[in-house]
Amino acid sequence: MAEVNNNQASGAATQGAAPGAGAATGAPDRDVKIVGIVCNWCSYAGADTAGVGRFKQPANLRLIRLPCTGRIDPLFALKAFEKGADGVLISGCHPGDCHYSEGNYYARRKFELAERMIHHLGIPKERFKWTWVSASEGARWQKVVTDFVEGVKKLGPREGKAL
Amino acid sequence: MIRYDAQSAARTRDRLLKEVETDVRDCYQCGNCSASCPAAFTFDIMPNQMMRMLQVGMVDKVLDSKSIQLCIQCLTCTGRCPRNIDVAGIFEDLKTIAAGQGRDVPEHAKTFNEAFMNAVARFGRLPELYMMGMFYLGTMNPKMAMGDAGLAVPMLTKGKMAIVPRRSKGADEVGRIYKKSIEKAKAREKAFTEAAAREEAAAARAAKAAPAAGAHGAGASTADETEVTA
Amino acid sequence: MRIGVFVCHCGSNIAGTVDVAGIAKRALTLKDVVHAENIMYTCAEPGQAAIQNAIKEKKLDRVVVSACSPHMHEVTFRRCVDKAGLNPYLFEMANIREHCSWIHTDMPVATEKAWEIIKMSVAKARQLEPLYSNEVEVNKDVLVIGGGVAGIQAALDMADAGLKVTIVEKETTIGGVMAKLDKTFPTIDCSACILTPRMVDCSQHENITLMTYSEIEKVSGYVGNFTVDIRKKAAMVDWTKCIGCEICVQKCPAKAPDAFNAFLEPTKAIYIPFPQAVPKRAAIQVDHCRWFTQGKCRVCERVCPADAIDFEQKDEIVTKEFGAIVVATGLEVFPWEDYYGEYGSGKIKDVISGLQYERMLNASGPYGGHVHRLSNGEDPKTVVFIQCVGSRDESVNRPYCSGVCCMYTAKQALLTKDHVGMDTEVYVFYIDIRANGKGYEEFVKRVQTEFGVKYVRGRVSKLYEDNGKVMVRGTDTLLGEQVEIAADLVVLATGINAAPGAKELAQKLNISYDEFGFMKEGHPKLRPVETNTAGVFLAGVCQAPKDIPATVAQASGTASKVMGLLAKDKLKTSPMIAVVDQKNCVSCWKCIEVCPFSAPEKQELRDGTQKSHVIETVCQGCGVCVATCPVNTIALKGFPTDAILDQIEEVLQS
Amino acid sequence: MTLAYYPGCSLHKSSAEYDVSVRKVLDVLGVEIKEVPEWTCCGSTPAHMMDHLLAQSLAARNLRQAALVGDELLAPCPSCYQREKNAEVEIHASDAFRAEVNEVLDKPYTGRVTVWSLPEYLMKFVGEAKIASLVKADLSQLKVVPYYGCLLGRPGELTGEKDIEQPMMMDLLLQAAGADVKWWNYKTECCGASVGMPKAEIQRVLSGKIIEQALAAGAEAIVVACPLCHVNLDLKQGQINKALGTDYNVPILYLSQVLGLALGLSGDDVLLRQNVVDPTVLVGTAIQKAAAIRVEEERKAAEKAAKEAAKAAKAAETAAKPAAEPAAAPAAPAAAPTKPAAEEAQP
Repeated sequence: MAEVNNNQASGAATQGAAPGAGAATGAPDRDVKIVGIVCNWCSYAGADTAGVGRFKQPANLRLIRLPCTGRIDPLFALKAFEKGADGVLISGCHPGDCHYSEGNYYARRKFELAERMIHHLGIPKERFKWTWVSASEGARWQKVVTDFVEGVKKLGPREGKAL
Repeated sequence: MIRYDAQSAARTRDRLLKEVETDVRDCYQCGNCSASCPAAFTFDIMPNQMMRMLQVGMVDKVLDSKSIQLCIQCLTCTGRCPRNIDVAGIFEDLKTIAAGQGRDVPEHAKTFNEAFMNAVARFGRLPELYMMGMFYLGTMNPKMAMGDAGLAVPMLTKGKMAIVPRRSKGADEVGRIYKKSIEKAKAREKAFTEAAAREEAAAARAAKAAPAAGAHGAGASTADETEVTA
Repeated sequence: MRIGVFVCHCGSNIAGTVDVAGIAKRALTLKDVVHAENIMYTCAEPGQAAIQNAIKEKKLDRVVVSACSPHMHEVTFRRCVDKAGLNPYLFEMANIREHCSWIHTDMPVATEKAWEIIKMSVAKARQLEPLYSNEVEVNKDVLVIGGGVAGIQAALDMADAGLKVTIVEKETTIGGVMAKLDKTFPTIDCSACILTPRMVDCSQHENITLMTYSEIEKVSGYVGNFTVDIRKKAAMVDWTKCIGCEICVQKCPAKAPDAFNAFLEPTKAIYIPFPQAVPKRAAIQVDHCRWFTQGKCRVCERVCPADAIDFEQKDEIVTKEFGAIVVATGLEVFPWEDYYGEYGSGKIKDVISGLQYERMLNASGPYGGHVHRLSNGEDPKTVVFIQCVGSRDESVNRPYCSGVCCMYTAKQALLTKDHVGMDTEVYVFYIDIRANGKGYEEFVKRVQTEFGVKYVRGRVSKLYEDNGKVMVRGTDTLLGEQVEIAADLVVLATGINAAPGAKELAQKLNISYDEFGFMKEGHPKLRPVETNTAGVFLAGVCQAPKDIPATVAQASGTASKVMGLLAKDKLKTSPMIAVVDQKNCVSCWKCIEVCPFSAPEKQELRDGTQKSHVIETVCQGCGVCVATCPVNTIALKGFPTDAILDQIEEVLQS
Repeated sequence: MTLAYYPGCSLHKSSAEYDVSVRKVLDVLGVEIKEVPEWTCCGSTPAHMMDHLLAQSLAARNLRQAALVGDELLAPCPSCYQREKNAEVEIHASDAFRAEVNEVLDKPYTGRVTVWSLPEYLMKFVGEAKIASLVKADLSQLKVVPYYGCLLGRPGELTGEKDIEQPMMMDLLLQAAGADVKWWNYKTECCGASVGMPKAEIQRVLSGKIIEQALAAGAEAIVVACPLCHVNLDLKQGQINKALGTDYNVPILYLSQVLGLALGLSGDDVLLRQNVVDPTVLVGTAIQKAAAIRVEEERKAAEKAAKEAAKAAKAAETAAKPAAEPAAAPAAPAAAPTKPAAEEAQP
């Protein structure tokens, strides 16, 4: 019988577990708050897949579910920034995979514009991201969220709500 | 009976993740690395067994093995690993660790490397004959030398070898590079081993101190549990 | 307004990392919330009862259940509140499991996040209005895409139940991969003996229409009312005349690759895949036909007794209506030659794929079942099988287990001894043996003991030729030694790829698929044969690699699901669709331009003006028009803009 | 643009024939090169076996020197190529690491030099087409297998080789040069590399296997692009024979030597005499054979053309008699073109 000494291992496991935790408890000043708007069929389901797979993520994201990215009005993002969001993440189905066949194409055009608009309003582009995550891409969702949150954290909380 | 040491396993794993960007936990023991390895027939430990030892923390055994010294860095194992583990990278890193820790490694690999680098450090470029000479002196093994002495004839007649090596410009800088980076390496290893020692001491103390309680496997409690099973 | 909030423990799934009791209490502090409680399992009978009681006793007019993902239980709870007399669309779900408790470990952090998710849901609930769904007629015909064993099984089950079924198959015959197999594990009964009768049943069944040598061109519509364009590829043979006598095949002078026989030997430019083909009809591979490539020949035309050859034939598009679609597109064998240079990239004659070996073993295959070396025709003395070629191998981007290779290799190893003789040396290089089916493990044991097949635990890293033999260089990881075997024949246990074109088809059907092209089921446990598009179902390997028993079982499951759906004469449509407030409509028709389903139409009002109007039964509720309308006069029921804005405010208030 | 050229220690001395033939071939192909000023050893295998920073710094020093010439660096020795490429990739990817390296260097490396191996460079910047168009000598009777060894292809992420098990660069270049290239499945098996000194038996077994496989594939010579492989297969072929009881006498040619010969350079130009296993006889006979075959084919073609001309003439005669003579006249030239056509067929 092999004697097992795995305190370090389990220690490491729990430690590496929740980057969100460290961020929330650790940071002295306000932790960043990020609004996510996702489509019901791909990215929301992708976030579900990530959850089912226990893919740990930072806890700074709050999701709003819409049927399709095509339903998303860029003004939603502006509203979020106006209300003081530190970042806005938008995600839908990969091009070609839209549950409504072409909603995400219309969305893409809008977001490309929105990206510039937001930049012109003096908000660094690192605070706004739109991407595609499919229902089966739990790991990708984890990466998208983690990377984006890390990026926004680097910039820190936005000072003042006004645009 | 072997003793699994998750502590040193975790330590080495993290280090390999940093230095080679590869995780030994990915290995599922298919043995492709061992099958691919052209030098394995001279190894004391098969590459796939090395991966296993790293997984369970038998790090000293690995660092003292002939295998890491006899690896010829042909990268076949890395190229064919179905789990995309950089096996050769791990071997390379372990070899540098062993070197940095000044371990007394088996085979003549160390002698060869040092003969080589000293020659380069001195002349800037590799003076082959000189290096071979130093190497065979280092091995204190005249038989080996004789084995290759035969080569000297064709090499000289074919003008493949200079008897008297010349120092090239930039040799001084090479010398400095060699000196500086080896010092850094030695320092790094020292720091690493000391940190490891501290960690283990701390863990040991914790194991004694804490009572066997707490669900989420806080280090101490599990350590206690294992003592019960042991 | 009277809102009730119900926070689920989900055992420890949520309660383990979220202080459910705490947030239930806090919820009472929210505006309009008159009732809040935490329940061990909200979805369970007592949980649902508690919700229904609260609705009645506390006169709730909005319900927020804070538990798992709406993809999991939204339907459940809509039904639940409906029973209690509350309009099902006055219900909102807060996902604090998949999106919170399962991805965080720190209790305070998770609890705070869960709390905000609930606040957002309550904010949305305030904006909800009662909705009422419509009903549409249901077309009861079913389309089955793919004529392999999965498609055949599903089609027969449904046809027997009285549904009209059309099978669309891209090859000239149905049967799929199973028709190519020699025997099946673990019973060693003959594959053809099981399958061919079923194939014949399909062709003779009054309720089944076969459309072979055809492919799906375009799919539109929605559950109960799909419209599908099917391309009938030109076979250059008039199948109404062709009698499958094979004279043309015998006389055709032009050789062509034989996909059915895994390219072991060539077939003719005009071909019939195999004798038991259904339908047994000839087709011409034009890029190998002398008439099409060189402008001379026409031998087939001369010899055809039925005068069926038609060199002018063109593809034709057939449009059909269906109520449901079953996808059963199956697999393609992993094309190992493009990935395994170390195994010779297919340049070593005596290294063949598992399917090629199947054809070699098959009595009706190109060699009449004679196992031999392709290099010199001799019987092999030593045969080596290599497992996991294109499976569990991230270096070729195939991390998944193909699920069947362990077993078919064991079967082929046994058949080798059977065909060539018990004295044949047979080795199997394996990493792990996956034998988790009924009688599978016992079968593998028989192969190892009774038939003396030698299993070697380790992978093979290199194959190369050496004086007439194929040298197999591997390891025996149990001994920690390298091994080299001089083999006469090497069979690779090639893994499973999704069928070519699977992704494109999935896109036409608007269903999800993974990076390997396997299609995504509605839920791995609860909706294993449904997809996230109502009316589209899955059967067989198109969903994930599986063996014949599992495939057939799934196909029957799918059939019963379709029957369930089509048992109704009318279907309720989702009321969460777009509506135009016509008084502000400026008749710019942008909505008509952008709608993927052409749901908006121009409607003539009494005053003669034209305004936009959304046809309820056509609208799928994506909301593209809503976001496009320049005067914001289109609303998406169930997702009111104010609800979205309120959610945003709620998040950022704190 | 001038190509920075890094010979490295081996080419500089023990593998002069590689160095010289590479320079000559590049000259014929019109590639202008300049040796890296004050280059020093890349560190080779020993350096990265001792310390990572040491290895990358030694390599970085040469990148720094190369930058004085230009941004493209050719390192014909795969071992040097591998070290320099390694440093290039890691340093260009991380400024932090660049800083770490510059700490060790006397003068910092601030450039962005890209490192190329010989086959890689020829494929990317010269191309098979151009080589084929400049071929002078007919090597169609020279049966060879290209031996890539370890470091030209592996690891793919570093070298950009798409198929590390079946690389094709050397095959294609040799085919462009008109050689008879045999397929074998031993292109990338290791020859023993630098372990030849500390652990000779490994190298002898491995190198022996390679020669055996080459012969089995029907080759008469092995083409390499690596001085170390060359030493192991050529210089040490005697030792291999002694150790394995074989009597191999297989010439080991450098890629650049074969290309040079094809491009019309003489055996002396590419220093064939420097090879320990003498290739001159094999190469000589191969070229003679090819010439003989060509002559024979030309003769056949001429005969055939003559016959056809005659036939045509006859046909014309029989066709339009009695007044046949004028008809015959056009028939003959009509047949004539077949002859030069036949000649064109010979490269």
